[in-house]
Amino acid sequence: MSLTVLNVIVAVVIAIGFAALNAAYLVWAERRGAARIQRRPGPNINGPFGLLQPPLDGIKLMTKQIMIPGGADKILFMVAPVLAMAPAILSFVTIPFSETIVAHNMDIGLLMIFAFASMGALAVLFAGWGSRNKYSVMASVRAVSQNVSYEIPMLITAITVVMITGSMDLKVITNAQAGGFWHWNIFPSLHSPLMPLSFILFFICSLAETNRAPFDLGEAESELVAGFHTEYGSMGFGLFFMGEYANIVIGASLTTILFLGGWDCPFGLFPGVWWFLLKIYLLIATFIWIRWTFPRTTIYGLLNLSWKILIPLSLFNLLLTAGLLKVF
Amino acid sequence: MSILALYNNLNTFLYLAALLFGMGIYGLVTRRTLIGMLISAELILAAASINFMAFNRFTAPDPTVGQIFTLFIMAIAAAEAAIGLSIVLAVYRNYKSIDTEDLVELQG
Amino acid sequence: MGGYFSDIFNGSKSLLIGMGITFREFFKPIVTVQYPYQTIKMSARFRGHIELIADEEGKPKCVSCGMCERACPSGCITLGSVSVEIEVDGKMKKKKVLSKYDLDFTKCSLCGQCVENCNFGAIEFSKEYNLASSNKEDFHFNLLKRLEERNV
Amino acid sequence: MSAPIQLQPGETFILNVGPQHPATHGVLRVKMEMDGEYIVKAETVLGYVHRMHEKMGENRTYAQYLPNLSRLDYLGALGYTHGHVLLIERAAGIEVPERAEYIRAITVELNRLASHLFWFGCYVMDLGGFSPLMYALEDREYILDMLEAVTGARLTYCYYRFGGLYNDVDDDFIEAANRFIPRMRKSLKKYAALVTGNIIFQKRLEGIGHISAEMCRKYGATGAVARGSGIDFDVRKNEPYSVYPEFDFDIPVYHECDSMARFKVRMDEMEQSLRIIEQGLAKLPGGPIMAEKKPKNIKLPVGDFYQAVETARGSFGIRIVSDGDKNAYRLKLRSPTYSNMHLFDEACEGMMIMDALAFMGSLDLVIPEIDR
Amino acid sequence: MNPSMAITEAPGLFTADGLTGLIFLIMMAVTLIGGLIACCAERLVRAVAGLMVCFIGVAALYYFLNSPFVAMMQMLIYVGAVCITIAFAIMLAAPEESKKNGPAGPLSGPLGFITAGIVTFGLIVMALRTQFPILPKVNQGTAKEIGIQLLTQYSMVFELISIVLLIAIIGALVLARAGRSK
Amino acid sequence: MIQETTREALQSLFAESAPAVEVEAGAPRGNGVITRDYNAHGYHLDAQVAADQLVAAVEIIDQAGFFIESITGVDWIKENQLEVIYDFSRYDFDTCRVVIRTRVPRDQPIVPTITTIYAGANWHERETHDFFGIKFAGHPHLIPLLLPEDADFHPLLKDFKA
Repeated sequence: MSLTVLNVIVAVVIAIGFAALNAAYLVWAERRGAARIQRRPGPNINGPFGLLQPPLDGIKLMTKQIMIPGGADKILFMVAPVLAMAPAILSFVTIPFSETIVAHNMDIGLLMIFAFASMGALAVLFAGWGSRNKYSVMASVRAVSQNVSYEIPMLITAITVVMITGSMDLKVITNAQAGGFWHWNIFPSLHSPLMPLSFILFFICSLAETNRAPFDLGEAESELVAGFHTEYGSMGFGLFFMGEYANIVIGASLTTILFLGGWDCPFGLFPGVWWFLLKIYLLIATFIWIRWTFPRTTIYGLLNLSWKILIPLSLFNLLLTAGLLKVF
Repeated sequence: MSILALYNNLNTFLYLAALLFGMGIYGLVTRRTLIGMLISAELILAAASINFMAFNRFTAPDPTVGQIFTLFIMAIAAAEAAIGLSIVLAVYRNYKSIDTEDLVELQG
Repeated sequence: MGGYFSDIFNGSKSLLIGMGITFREFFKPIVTVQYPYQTIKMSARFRGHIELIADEEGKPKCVSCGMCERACPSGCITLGSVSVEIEVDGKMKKKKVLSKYDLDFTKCSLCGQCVENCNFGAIEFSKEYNLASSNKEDFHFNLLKRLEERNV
Repeated sequence: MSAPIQLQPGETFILNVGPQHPATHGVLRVKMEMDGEYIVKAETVLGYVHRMHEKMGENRTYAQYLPNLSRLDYLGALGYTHGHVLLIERAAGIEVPERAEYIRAITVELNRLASHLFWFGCYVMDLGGFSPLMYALEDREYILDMLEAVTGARLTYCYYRFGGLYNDVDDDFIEAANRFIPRMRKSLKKYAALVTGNIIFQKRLEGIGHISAEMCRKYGATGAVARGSGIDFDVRKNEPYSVYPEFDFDIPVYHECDSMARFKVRMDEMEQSLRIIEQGLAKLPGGPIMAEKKPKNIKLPVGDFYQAVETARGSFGIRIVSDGDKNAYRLKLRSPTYSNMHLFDEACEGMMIMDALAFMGSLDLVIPEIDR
Repeated sequence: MNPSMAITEAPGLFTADGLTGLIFLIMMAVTLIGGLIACCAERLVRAVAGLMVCFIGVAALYYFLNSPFVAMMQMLIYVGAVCITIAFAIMLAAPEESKKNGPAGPLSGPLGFITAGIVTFGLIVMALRTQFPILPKVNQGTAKEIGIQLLTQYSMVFELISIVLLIAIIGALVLARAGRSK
Repeated sequence: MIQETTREALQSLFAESAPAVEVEAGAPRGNGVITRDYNAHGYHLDAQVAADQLVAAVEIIDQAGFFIESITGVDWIKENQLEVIYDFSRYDFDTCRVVIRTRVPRDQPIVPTITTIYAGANWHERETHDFFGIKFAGHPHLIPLLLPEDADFHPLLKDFKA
């Protein structure tokens, strides 16, 4: 216990800063990237390349009046954005950015991230219910059923990796993949020949868990106006937004650690935090790229994908890996 | 004894668990709706789990036993929640109410 | 079972094709115009609001016949004229002179009937399009005044 | 049949989709009785942008009424104006020069293409894909630039006149149009790969929004809605007007009766429009663009006249009951979307809301045209 | 006073131990407040929110009891699954919030309070009076050891629990589908 | 082809002696079927029926496989009559446009509904009710469609003052 508590507090402060910065500049990157895909410039007026846009947007959000719709459950309405943001930030505590840069390495780090991630669904549920808006309620029910059903294949896939490594410690998992990209979990190994598949499964699940297009059923703007945050303005909306982007960063980090070797260099040389950041931002760029390419799925299509394709495949992969681990 | 060292004391946890248990009992008696009762039952289970964990930490020779039992309680609680809530939904569909007073027909 | 896997395969393939298209688009040049900073020159036939055409002396060509006023479906043109006596070829002659030409642009639907119906070629379309204001009065144009301002 | 919605407490709830809703593209309101995400009953509420165009037709001269026609459907304005001028020419017996008719056909088809492109982009955006809208708008800009250079406006054209055209096309236009056709063909291929072939898109449209041919007949659905239900109906072929008999083009028909069929019909129609434009540009004759004998103030003979044209959204009909005056005694506009939208109430029952909105998008609604 | 592992000298507030103690106090308060909301809130959704808060507090207490694994499982299962299921059920079964969820009758409030008070008091007294023996630890109780124990000594129970869960899933499905016509 | 058969079918509604010819232009015509010059008028058959024959006439049209184009009204204030015009057309290439019209007195404008035959007549009838105040007997939901919900005026009547 002892010193770690102080550590954790410092880490949380840093994590909040990191998450906020990430959220702000990922929005910028997303807008610029989407604009390029659509052949327009994107935000480019404020500052060089529009780099001052995110802080100005933040100031705008913070100076806006907080509106609470009449008949809403005020407490839930106010608590939900915080609840969406807090677990995402807490998850940063245990993510190892490099051998040394980690706030508090836990031997059950992976489990912790999943535990905190599961709280996000409740935030969405409370937000939708608290807003007392039919669109919000429908959206939150959708978002939660989506989160719950994608948590299962995600966990199963993560367990496959855990079985190979024999640890839930993110540092141990990373170190097991050290020494060149051919050691990474994404590539098939003797024990788990279907590893590329599980990478894709995990990636799809993290898309769905973070409510990103094409799985953004919770905020399907053409059907449910803005989904569960229809009624949110000012910083309430800002917190949801930050939470979403923080979740994206965590999803990308987790994918990097589990499958892409964390801070490991692809050629086995000079491992370091830069490799980690490079990998997660490449993954995030893919997130953005996917979002601006595909239309949205339907809720039943989404659930079918999870229950009929992802879960059987991930279970099969789990069994195969378990069997091969026993045999070899 | 300092108040800041309470976390290292078995009795703290036992009192806490007792209070939670009491809250659960109070809720169970006073709640009118099935879901409210279920919530109270979850509180009672949580109190029991805390006791298990506290004894596990302070007195038991094998500190895995209490944890394992807590895990079992969790599994049972999850199963109970799933079954209980689907019963609630089934009741709701038939009686359009989850208020226990409206469900007297269920007796016998 | 075969259908199950071929569905997954074909589906994934179509997704990759789509991503390939957006990837290529990413590197193509920007096609938009940065509107307030850059503007486009309007085509020669662009129908903006109307303006009076001046003759050689800088006076409006309009003889205030009222054809445009009558042709306008929305009734947004108001003409006014005064009779003055001017000397033409040594004779005093009465002539109608345009004293007022108001365009209520709030009602105008830019159909161009006024220009088409003008037998004297006295009005034309302007090429202005960034007309935005929060004040309704800004769209009540006094075309005579605008003509004078242009002449200066 | 839309009987009034009566709420049964506890079981269902009412969801107001619109009048301000991102999926309704304007101010349409659909009162939906929902059971969870399923629609039990829907009732469309219209009239939020009603402007009484028909009354305006009664107190304006025929020429003054021309700009009104382009306000019906802001995306495919030329088709509606075409109907009006054709009706007046038919009733007043005005001979239109061939060049004018060819230019009309070319511009109408360009406008149809622009309208379909905009619909395509918005439809994909309804389904959550944003980028195709931008690509479609880029292609549409070329059309609007061309049309602006000819007509002087980008949306509300008011280009046709009784007996001809407002002004002639120049070589720049023909050159631009000729450049545009191969470009558009390439774009259509891109759309096919990016959107039509996309598995998510297919899953969202296939089997959604089934409209049988019989239902089309009962509701009077026309345009792509009818053609997506296997009905081989296009006014350009069935009741040829203008110079359409001169052109070689096909009517795309799909028999699946679902949203995907309607989508494909419109995508194929773009291809057919390109063919018409290509032929029109090749065949474009010289000569005047305005009828020689044309009365200054048009008065129609006493009687009842009707003209149907195929606009981007379906069969647009205009009826003038004339008492011999210089404005109509009664002017009726039969807008295609009005009938197409009417289907929605019945067809969406039992659908999930997101399917219903995907289905609504496939009807290609332009609300001002419904409300008139 | 129990002769449990009492620390003799009081830690200062700004030492690491002191901070740990402070956080423990906060978490204890969180647990109790959450529990109070869960059993007394008028609206059921708020009761679930209270339950969630209470569970988060309990998870933190587990962490203080040297079992981070169980703490995380508590979060995952109770907060992430049970609370969400309950909230879902509330949305499906109790759409109108205005209906009062307070005490069932005029007597049930005081009655419940007395019952709960007696039980709590009894438990506390028992805890006070009992001398708990302290035995030397045989292992650390880490996740790995829990896993080994689960699959060796408690494998039977483990299997039974999984069957119970399976039956619960099937039963829930059957019950939930029974009334659905579509 | 269909033109003749439909004409014959519609003709059967009228007594043999009914005049099937148009009287002077402008004057109210009698009930009967007229074949119009398509090139001048834009439709082929023009049948005027009495209000109580309407449903029978529309049934004939429905049997023949026509689709409904529109329903509208005309206010003949001089004759103190309101006319309801039904437009029908065909999907196939055997082009035939049929116009069915009926006239009712202005002070008692009641016409039977055809929503039972053509479900799509619903909105058209509501719209005609909005604009002219013509009541469609048996219509399931005759409330204002395009006008405001509480509208009690009928803007297309010739004596309507805005």
